[in-house]
Amino acid sequence: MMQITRVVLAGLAAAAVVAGCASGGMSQDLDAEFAAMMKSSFRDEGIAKTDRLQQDLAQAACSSPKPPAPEVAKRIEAEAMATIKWPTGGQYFGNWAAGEKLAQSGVGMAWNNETTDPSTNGGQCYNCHEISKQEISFGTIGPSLYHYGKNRGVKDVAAPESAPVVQYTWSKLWNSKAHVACSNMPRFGHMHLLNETQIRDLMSLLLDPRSPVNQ
Amino acid sequence: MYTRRDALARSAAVAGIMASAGLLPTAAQAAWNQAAFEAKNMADALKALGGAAPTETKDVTLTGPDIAENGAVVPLACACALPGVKRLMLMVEKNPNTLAAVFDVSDAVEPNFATRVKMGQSSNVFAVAMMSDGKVLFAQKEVKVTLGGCGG
Amino acid sequence: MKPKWTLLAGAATLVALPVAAQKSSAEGIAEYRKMLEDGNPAELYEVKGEALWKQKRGPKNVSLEACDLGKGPGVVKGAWVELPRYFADTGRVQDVESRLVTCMSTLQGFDADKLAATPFGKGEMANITALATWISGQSRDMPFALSQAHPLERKFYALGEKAFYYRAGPMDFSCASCHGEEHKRIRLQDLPPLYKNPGDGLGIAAWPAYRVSNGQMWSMQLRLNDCLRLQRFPYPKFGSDVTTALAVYMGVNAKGAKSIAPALKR
Amino acid sequence: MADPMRIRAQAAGDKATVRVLMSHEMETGQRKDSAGKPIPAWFIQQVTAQHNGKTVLEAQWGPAVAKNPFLQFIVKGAKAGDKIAISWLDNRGDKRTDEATVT
Repeated sequence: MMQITRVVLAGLAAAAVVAGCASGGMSQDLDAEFAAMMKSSFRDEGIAKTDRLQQDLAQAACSSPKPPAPEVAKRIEAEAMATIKWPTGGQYFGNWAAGEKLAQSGVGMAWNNETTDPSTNGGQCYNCHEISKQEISFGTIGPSLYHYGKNRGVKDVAAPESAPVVQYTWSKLWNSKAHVACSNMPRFGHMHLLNETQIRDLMSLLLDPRSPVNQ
Repeated sequence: MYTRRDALARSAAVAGIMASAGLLPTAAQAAWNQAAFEAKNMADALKALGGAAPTETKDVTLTGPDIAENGAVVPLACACALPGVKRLMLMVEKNPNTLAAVFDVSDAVEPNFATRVKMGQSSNVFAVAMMSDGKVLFAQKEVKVTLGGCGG
Repeated sequence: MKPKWTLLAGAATLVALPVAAQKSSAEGIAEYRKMLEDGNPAELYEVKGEALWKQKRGPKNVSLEACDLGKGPGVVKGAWVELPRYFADTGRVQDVESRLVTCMSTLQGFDADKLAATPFGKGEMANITALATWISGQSRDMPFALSQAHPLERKFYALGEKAFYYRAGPMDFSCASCHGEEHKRIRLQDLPPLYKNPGDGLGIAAWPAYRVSNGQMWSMQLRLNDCLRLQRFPYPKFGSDVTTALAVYMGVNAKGAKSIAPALKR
Repeated sequence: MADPMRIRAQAAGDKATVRVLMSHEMETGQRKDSAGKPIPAWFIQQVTAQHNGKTVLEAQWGPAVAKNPFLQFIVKGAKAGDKIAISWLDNRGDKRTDEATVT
């Protein structure tokens, strides 16, 4: 099961406060009705239980068309940064070909999937990002990652001058909210969507000079 | 104007009439060429259909998309500008079985047919014409099949 | 009706453009969709839905021709582009599918709970989808015009907006993650911006739709169900308030957008 | 019984364009169900078209034809009021015939 500290919100009134919304009588009534609606509208199905609707701080603060207050955003980012698990033995890299396969797959964590074991999940990267030039079917919700390593001057992933971009990329994959509080990108490591081995493979896909991404 | 209601009302009655008149295709008449539909490439499919070695030509046209948003439905059309077309066929090179459809051309129809096929992956597709003089002509094009949606 | 000759016209265009590689992916996809425009298998479901509407069925052996979809008993034309709406007899805001369940239960004697619990594509649920498909087609080219006159309709809009932006689940997704900005896409599929009017025939104005990827007819309930599945949310019950509230939010935002339902989708 | 087809036949000049949608699974036999069991092949093998009772087209299809098949062809000499009938026969022996009037 998930070992994530959740800010369990009894009513959802707290969410509105965090998000910096007005908390007048009307809005509190609506919040209570919204909470009741969500509770009555959903049911458990397979691995997708209703506890998934409980929000943590980042989710609650980013559930509005308005961004959270700057101090809330800072707090989310700081807390997210503190969750980052750096790779065991300082081993940041794996296999870019395995990474490409992960980037292609959008499978995992839905009610029709049998398990929440990350090793069965895809990374969904192409759903939102351009990555290698060979794949013409890519999404645009996130920025293009074509030439990700090359554009950042990575000629040798092990070289000391590569360290900042290597660490940044790992932390972005592990918990995107460490850098942008309301990022659209899932928190792959933090939420147990991908395991360390898989994240290493994605690191290679993005940064390895031999990866098709950097050709 | 022909309405859907007409279609519904007529279809049941018509089925009865045609069945009694022996106009429905029946198993006895079955000309379904199993060997052709089980062939793994164009040459074997043509052999099973009694056709000669094919020649590429501009007189056969194959219409299809360059990119298919989904391989489950790929619109293809085949036509032949020459007289004396006996049969038109659609084939997909990289499908498990190459042959997709065979149309027998009569004097009463134009040698011009459109349908939609499934494609397991990006592949060349062929329109093949068997002529009354025994010649076999074909046209080809590549159709790229893309992955779409969230993929979950 | 004039013949459209879509495929044949397409043939001429293709011959004139031998260098296919110079076409962008977006142009290629647009051409593919154009080729499929004529002959949408959704028509098969419209035929089925119309027959089901008129056929005497259910324990009471009556047709649905007295069903009130909001514009009076039996009025189908224009009903779709005004749904969901408040219904005084049930005291609820209902979309077309939940309203069909009401009519099938009150008029025909079906068990409403059993209907709502039937999986998509099976038994009576497949019939409800076909009925919704036909009903939507009876409002083709009409502009969306949901009512916000009743307080409950306004409340559902507000609840729908909250649901639209609600981030949760293991991937932190909300509806807005994909539909909260303009000109975005997943893979090659354009994502309609649903926080505003996305334009004619986009978003709510395109469903029900025939999905070519799986050869299934998808109602709006199923469209929302699958969006929420891919948001990695738990399972939204059929006809639940969250699905209705989201449809009200999208429908009101889409005011004036012309419906092309039933459409053809990837 | 199989669901009805949708047939449109529109005359232009001395010919008519016929467009047909058929309701059929067109199961390839190559897929597996959720339990991993192969789903048996089930597809239309033969299609026949008649113009005022005379056969004008015979087609053979394999499972690669898409689900809910679409067919378009052009009948010479067909005019408004003529009848176009389409029949299909699948590999299980199921069949269906529908008719439309040329408009």
